[in-house]
Amino acid sequence: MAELLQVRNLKKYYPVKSGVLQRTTGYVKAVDDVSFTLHEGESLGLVGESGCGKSTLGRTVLQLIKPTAGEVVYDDKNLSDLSFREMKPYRKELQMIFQDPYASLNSRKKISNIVTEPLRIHKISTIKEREEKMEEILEKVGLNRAFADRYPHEFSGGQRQRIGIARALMLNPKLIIADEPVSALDVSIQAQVLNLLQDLQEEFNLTYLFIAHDLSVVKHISTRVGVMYLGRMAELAPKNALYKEPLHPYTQALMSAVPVPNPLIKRERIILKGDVPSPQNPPSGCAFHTRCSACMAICKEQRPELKEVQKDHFVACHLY
Amino acid sequence: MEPVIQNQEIPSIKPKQKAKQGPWGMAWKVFKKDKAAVAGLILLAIMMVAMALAPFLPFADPNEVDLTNRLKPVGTEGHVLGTDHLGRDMLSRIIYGGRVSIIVGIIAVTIALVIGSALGLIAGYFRNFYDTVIMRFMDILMAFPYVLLAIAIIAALGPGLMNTMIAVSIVGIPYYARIVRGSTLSFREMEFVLAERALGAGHLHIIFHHILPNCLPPIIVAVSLDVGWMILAAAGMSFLGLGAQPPLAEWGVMLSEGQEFIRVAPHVSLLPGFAIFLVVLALNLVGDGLRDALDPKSK
Amino acid sequence: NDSSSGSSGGSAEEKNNLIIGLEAEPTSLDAHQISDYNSSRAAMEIYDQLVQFKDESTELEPDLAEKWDVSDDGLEYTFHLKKDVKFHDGTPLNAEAVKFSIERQTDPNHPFHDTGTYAYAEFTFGQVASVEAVDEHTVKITLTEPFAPFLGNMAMHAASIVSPAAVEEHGADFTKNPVGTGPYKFTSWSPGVEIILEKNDEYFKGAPSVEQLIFKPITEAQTRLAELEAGNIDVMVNIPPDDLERLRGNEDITMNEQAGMHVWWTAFNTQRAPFDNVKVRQAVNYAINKEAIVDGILQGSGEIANSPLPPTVWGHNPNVTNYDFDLEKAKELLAEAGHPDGFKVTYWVPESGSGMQQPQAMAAAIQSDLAKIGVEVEIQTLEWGAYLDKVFVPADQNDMDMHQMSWIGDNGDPDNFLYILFSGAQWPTAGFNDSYYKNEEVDELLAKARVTKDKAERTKMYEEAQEIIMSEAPWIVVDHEKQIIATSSRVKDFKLHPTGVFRFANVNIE
Amino acid sequence: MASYILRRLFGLVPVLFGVTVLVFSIMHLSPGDPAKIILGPKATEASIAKLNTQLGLDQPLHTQYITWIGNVFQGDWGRSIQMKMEVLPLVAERFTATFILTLASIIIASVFGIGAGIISAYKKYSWLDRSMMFMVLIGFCLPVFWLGLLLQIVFGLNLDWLPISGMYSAGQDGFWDMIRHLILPAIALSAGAGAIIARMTRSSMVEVFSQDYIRTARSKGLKEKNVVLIHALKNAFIPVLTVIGMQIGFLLAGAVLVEMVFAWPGIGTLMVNGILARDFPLVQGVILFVATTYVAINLLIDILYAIFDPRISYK
Amino acid sequence: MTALLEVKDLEIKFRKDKEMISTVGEISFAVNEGEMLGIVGESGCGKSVTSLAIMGLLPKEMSQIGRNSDILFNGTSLTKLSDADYRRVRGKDISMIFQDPMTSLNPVLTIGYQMKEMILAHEKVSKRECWTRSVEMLKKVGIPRAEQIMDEYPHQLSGGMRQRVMIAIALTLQPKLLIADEPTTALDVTIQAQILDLIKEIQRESNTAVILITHDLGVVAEVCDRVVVMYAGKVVEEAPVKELFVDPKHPYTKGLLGSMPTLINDQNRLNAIPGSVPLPEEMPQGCRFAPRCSQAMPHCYTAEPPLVSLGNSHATSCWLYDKEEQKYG
Ligand SMILES: Nc1ncnc2c1ncn2[C@@H]1O[C@H](COP(=O)(O)OP(=O)(O)OP(=O)(O)O)[C@@H](O)[C@H]1O
Ligand SMILES: Nc1ncnc2c1ncn2[C@@H]1O[C@H](COP(=O)(O)OP(=O)(O)OP(=O)(O)O)[C@@H](O)[C@H]1O
Ligand SMILES: [Mg+2]
Ligand SMILES: [Mg+2]
Repeated sequence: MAELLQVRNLKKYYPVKSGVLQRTTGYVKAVDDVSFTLHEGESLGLVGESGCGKSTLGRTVLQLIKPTAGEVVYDDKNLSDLSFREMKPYRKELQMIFQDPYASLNSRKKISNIVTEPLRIHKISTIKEREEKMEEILEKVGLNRAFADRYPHEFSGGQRQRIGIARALMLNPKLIIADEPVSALDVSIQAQVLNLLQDLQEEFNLTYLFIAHDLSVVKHISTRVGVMYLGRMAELAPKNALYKEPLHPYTQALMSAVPVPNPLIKRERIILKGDVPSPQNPPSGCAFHTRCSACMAICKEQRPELKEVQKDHFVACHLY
Repeated sequence: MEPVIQNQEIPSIKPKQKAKQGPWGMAWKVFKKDKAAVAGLILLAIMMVAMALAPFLPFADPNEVDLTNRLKPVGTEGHVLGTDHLGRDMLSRIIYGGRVSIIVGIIAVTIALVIGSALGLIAGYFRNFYDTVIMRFMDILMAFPYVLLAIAIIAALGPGLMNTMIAVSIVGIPYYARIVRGSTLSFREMEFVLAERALGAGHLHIIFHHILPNCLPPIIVAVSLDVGWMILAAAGMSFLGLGAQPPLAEWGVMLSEGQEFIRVAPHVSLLPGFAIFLVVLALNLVGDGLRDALDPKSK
Repeated sequence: NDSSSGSSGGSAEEKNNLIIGLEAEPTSLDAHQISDYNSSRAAMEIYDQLVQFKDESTELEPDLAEKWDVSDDGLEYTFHLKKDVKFHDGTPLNAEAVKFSIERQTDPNHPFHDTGTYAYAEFTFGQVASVEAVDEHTVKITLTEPFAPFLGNMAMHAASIVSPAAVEEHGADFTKNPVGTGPYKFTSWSPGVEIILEKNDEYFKGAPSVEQLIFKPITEAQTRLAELEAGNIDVMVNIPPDDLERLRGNEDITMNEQAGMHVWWTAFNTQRAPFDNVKVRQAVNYAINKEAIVDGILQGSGEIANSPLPPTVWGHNPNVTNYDFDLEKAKELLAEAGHPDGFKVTYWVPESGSGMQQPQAMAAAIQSDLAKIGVEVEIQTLEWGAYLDKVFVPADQNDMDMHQMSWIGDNGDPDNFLYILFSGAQWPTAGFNDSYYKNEEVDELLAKARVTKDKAERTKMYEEAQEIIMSEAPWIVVDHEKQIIATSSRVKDFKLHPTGVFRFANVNIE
Repeated sequence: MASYILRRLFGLVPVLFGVTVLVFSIMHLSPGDPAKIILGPKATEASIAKLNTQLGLDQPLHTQYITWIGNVFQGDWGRSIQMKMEVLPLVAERFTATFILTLASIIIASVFGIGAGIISAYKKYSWLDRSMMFMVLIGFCLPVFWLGLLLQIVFGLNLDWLPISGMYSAGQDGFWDMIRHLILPAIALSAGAGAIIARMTRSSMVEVFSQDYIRTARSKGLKEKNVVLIHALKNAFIPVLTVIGMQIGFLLAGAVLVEMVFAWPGIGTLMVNGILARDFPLVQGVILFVATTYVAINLLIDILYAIFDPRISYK
Repeated sequence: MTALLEVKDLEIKFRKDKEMISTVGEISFAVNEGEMLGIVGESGCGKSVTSLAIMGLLPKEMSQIGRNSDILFNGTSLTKLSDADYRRVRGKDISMIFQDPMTSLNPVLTIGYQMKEMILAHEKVSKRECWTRSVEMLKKVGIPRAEQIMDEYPHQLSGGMRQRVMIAIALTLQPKLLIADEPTTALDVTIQAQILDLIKEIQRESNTAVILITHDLGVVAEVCDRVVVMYAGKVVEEAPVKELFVDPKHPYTKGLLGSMPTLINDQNRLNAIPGSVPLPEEMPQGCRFAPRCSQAMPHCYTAEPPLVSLGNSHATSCWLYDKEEQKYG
């Protein structure tokens, strides 16, 4: 598969200000040296607990937030070097679906307005063509075109998420970054949206960077999965390899914590001690060592690099 | 490929199927249901019509001085609402005064609103340097006693309605800037704004099409009170002797002139006061109704 | 501590004091720096002058000076001071103190010149060439030119004699630590609250009977009125005209009225069309119903004027051309002047101002009157400070057609009205001739009257001048404001003075 | 916290600097000449020029500003042109009166406003709520000078319960005497602010009543009194506090009208007369005083936030 | 076992414009002493309002309980209690944990205050004792540094900690019934596992009955004894937990199970239930699930199915299982 986008050593540090003059005294290392490649047509799932930097990663890739360091290479261009204006043509190809189906639609705009907005912004096609395109796409995502004259609040969460998806599809993008697109939805609706995303991927040969915190969802939709912990990639592997044999102790704990809807299966659960540490001052060495049951002396001092321990299976842990 | 959703959803939208309507048409539909707001609108409409048509209606000349008929009480024959200290007919002065006062209120609020909102939007949206500079300047204006600001402006430009209006509207600017900046700061972090940026929308587009409309509700509430406030502030200026030019009837001037006769003829100041109250009341009712009506959720 | 005295105030307790409600806060108690009524009313009981006005008139009588001589050329005035008069601080009154008091104001090199700003120095001592202390009790003042009204000036507040020792001690703060020789001495001043004066038991004309004078600034007329009616203040100034009637019917209150040395007018710009035409000016004069203004708006608190010089000042001519209300005549004159259908003019009016009475209401009345003869008047209002700036400009810069103004004579001399207001030499910015009136004959009469010693002769000249002026109608002269002071009825022997200054030395309280 | 306060104090410098520049420019650039006003229409040109030199007004504007601001820093605020007194002690004394009046009215406005707001919010959409909000509108619309005169006539003159005007009875200066004098003007001044506070309290309380933690508090079996006055009010108070802060500024400046009506010896009349007489040092001094107080009060309010809202930490 | 709480024909109506619209329609279920009952269902199906109705906390001016409805607690009817009596039940006999620990604690009051007021509202005890009991409780739910945390504010704690505090508060007075309304939805999986463990442990220890409301069937499977499945304001199925997962009866329950991606089995496509939950004001006639049901019969669109007992304390409300209906069908 061809490489579509490369992320190299991406970092995003949010400054923390304090002191009399509000000098920057520290940083929240929301994304700390993350690299990966996206291949055309694949979907890379990204999981991790709340606050580990998933959204920040997604947003920096799209240059919605300027990265502190690192490169995002697309179409042989480093996107981070582009200005706000120069970035505009690329935005047609790189789209985003947001986590919150309520907040991501302007509640004062009609659906027709929201969905045709991308065409208007890029000054593509006539008003009539826009209407046609809108109807076509609405149909694709399973919305009746009679809905076009309504406001977002008249829709259920699942329907709104479809509207968000429709908006992202309007410009025929190549890559869609989906930031927890189903987290706010009920299971039955979640299933509809996941199916829809899969269908669309097939039809348009889309590439997904799919962010979620639910391992089962990620497993369902992705071909490869990355596990993040405190701004770093802990493990990155093809789906089957990862779920069959998770290597990182964190991935193992995460998997065992997912409740399984089958009361007959009694699993050995790894219950992690304590909370996720603050990203403002992450533990030294391996960020996970404070909660890790296999913690060794070296873990507290040295930060493990992401290594390829099996084919295409990367892990950042001193155990390997 | 097939749409994922089957037709079952469609029957459920039937009852809502309606003719295409602009947002204002929709707003009107909601507005109509709010009895208080409609009452306010009717009150406002009656006043507006009376004022607009005043020259064609059989009112006395508001400026005709009749020193032999001074300070006649309410109910005097020929002067339903009595006369003022120059024997002018109160009823027609209230009507003609309203024309001026309401325009003063509206223009003053508009100036404050436009400038204040623009500054608030810039400060809130672009933050950093713009925010610091603009809000510091707003702080300066706010820390500056408003009465002085107004007097000074009037002293500089000369008294008269126009300048009073400018003076009181400048006083209002920082308040609108604050309100709008606050809303802007919170909306600019909302995902729908982020979504616009992800689509490649420019700053102006985002500001005018997405942030500003969302700032409307607090603005509407503020405006509905401030029109009254501006009229009262102008009255305060008149009390200090810096208001409209005589013999122009203007509620603020009438109110402050009238207080000299509070013992002998209270109606001279009471009536314009009451008129101001009616306008504030009506605007408030309409403002609250409008705020709800413009919210697509309130249906 | 008990607060029951609060609302019932001082008078109920029958303390031997007087509470005076002033219109505004006095700005200074230093007689030399006074430029407004409120200050002079609060301060003048602290001081004496060499000469003083008689009660209820502008005739002069001795005060600190026992007697005085004037040289034949009218250039040298020699004053013989009373002996054994002491300032409140115990220092003696002597010739040096008089010299000090005058030179402090006039001599920029005087060591205490920079202890204040002297608004009236120029007016009062403009003709003074030198002051000489001949001996302990004799002062000789030399003038640069003969000047008949000079003696009257010596009765004014700027001519008060202050204690040099006190000025030396307090410097610029003398203004709030005033020391003079007067019937009352200064006790305390809490700004915005009150000024308290106490009787001077050693007063050389005998101690007054009222123990204490308390001056309170109460800006709002209705408030001042309420305080008076509640019995909390004993003396009230500036009564709103419409409340006069009620007060007159109140037994607890005595009304004291007297025509003042005041005149209120509307000036025409006589150098500009259309008011450069005498007929137009006369026509407008006939169109004004002064009676309605005085009876209606002023509720009788003014007296209809027929000459710029008030009847209370000697030299007043009651027989000048009279512009009684007559619309027909007005229209006729207007037609004769070539304006049968009237014209349009601007009328400038201040928001307020000392002596301006009810500027806006009066303007509205005049506007309404003129509308009846087809003259369309557009009123323009200005705040007082800016207004003065607008009015007093050279004739070629003046773009006003009509404007209001008023004048209060200080020294009781007709010169103080007529020369200043109508002499061609007094066009702004040199002086106060705000209508840019110029008449050779009048100029000559007024200039001559200034240097003539004989009063009868002067009277004749002034009468003649008034006649000419009134026939040419550079003004609409409307009224002379009456001084109306309300006192609580327990105040006895209170006498008004045409200069507007209060005199409490002879007042008694029941 | 200390460092926060320090930082905020730093932040005040440009604001106050801006205020001085603004007041200086406004005063000096508006038409009108103090010498002419003091000397009156009778003044000659020469004497006006002389006085201008004496007052230093013949210097170029920037020189005048630098001289003035330099002196202010050294504690010399100049001498009032009109009042002839030193500005600093004069303004300080008069300002105390204004401050007392403002404080009393903001207390009255807050007590009544917050009380009415709570009741209205708790009984949302009831007739009580509606009539309360109607009263609030009336309060908002009452011109202070008019209300002031009315109070004087009714409570001072006719009923004779309270003194009509002034801060003290003639020749006295007792504390209780002052309090009695304070009541009417404070009420007159508080009407508008009270109305605004009431509205803000209502909307803020309505918002808080819909929050999850109110439900939690009720689920614990707390008495309604505790739910409303502790759980709800403490949260709703924060936006109300902002409004109170803004109103203090407004009252400080707006006290002018009430002070004139009640002959209250505050900065009001001083300021208005000062402006009208172009008394530059006096007006500049008054403004500097008021502005400093305003920013200080707002600083204080920001610090109060931290007390009411522990989430705001000024570390 | 005796039923601790019995909900009988509970109908809840909300005011919409001028009408009262029924959001929860005549549901019945019971909770036994010491039992953990799970209530599952999609968002908006009425789980929370049902629990609020039990607590007597429905907004009075906006809502109303059906005339035939009754809620019996230990045999006494809660719906007939006066406000003051109801207040005494809340917190003491029945207490509740809410969904979002971030918003359910008062942000401006200390943890200590929020714990102590609970005790003081129901018992006359000294401040000291309040404090000791609170600290003890905090320790019991596994909060480190309990003494210090008493003086801290909610924002200083992480989400998991806050939820522990909520649990501690709810359990302070050892209520007989604990209602946990989606107590872990807002938390991460690793923290969710901790909290569920805690609830389970406490329930076992103190024999408190628990109603666990959730939309996650996985959670139910892991901790509950019995399950009630709700759909659009109705109970559609009720069964012991194993029964339900092994042999779900109602098409909705089946659909739900089919919609879930799981770690265990690999499906290429999920079996999504088409359509979405109807709005309360647009409730379909007959079976509320019929419009989305693949097995719907004409009859389903007109008549509401009764709750049919299938033995083994398994019951469902579907015409497919109604004996009578099958006979005719
Ligand atoms: N604008 C910002 N300024 C400062 N810190 C931020 C900002 N945005 C995010 N952070 C911090 O960066 C870290 C990562 O945030 P991010 O939103 O990327 O996490 P996430 O993995 O998407 O979490 P969630 O699952 O809750 O969405 C968090 O600790 C967050 O507090
Ligand atoms: N205060 C209220 N006013 C009007 N309707 C309400 C109110 N509270 C709840 N409802 C309605 O009652 C229905 C049930 O809501 P409820 O909160 O019980 O759902 P839920 O099952 O708890 O959903 P979730 O999983 O989202 O918490 C919803 O349709 C909701 O719209
Ligand atoms: Mg995120
Ligand atoms: Mg719920």
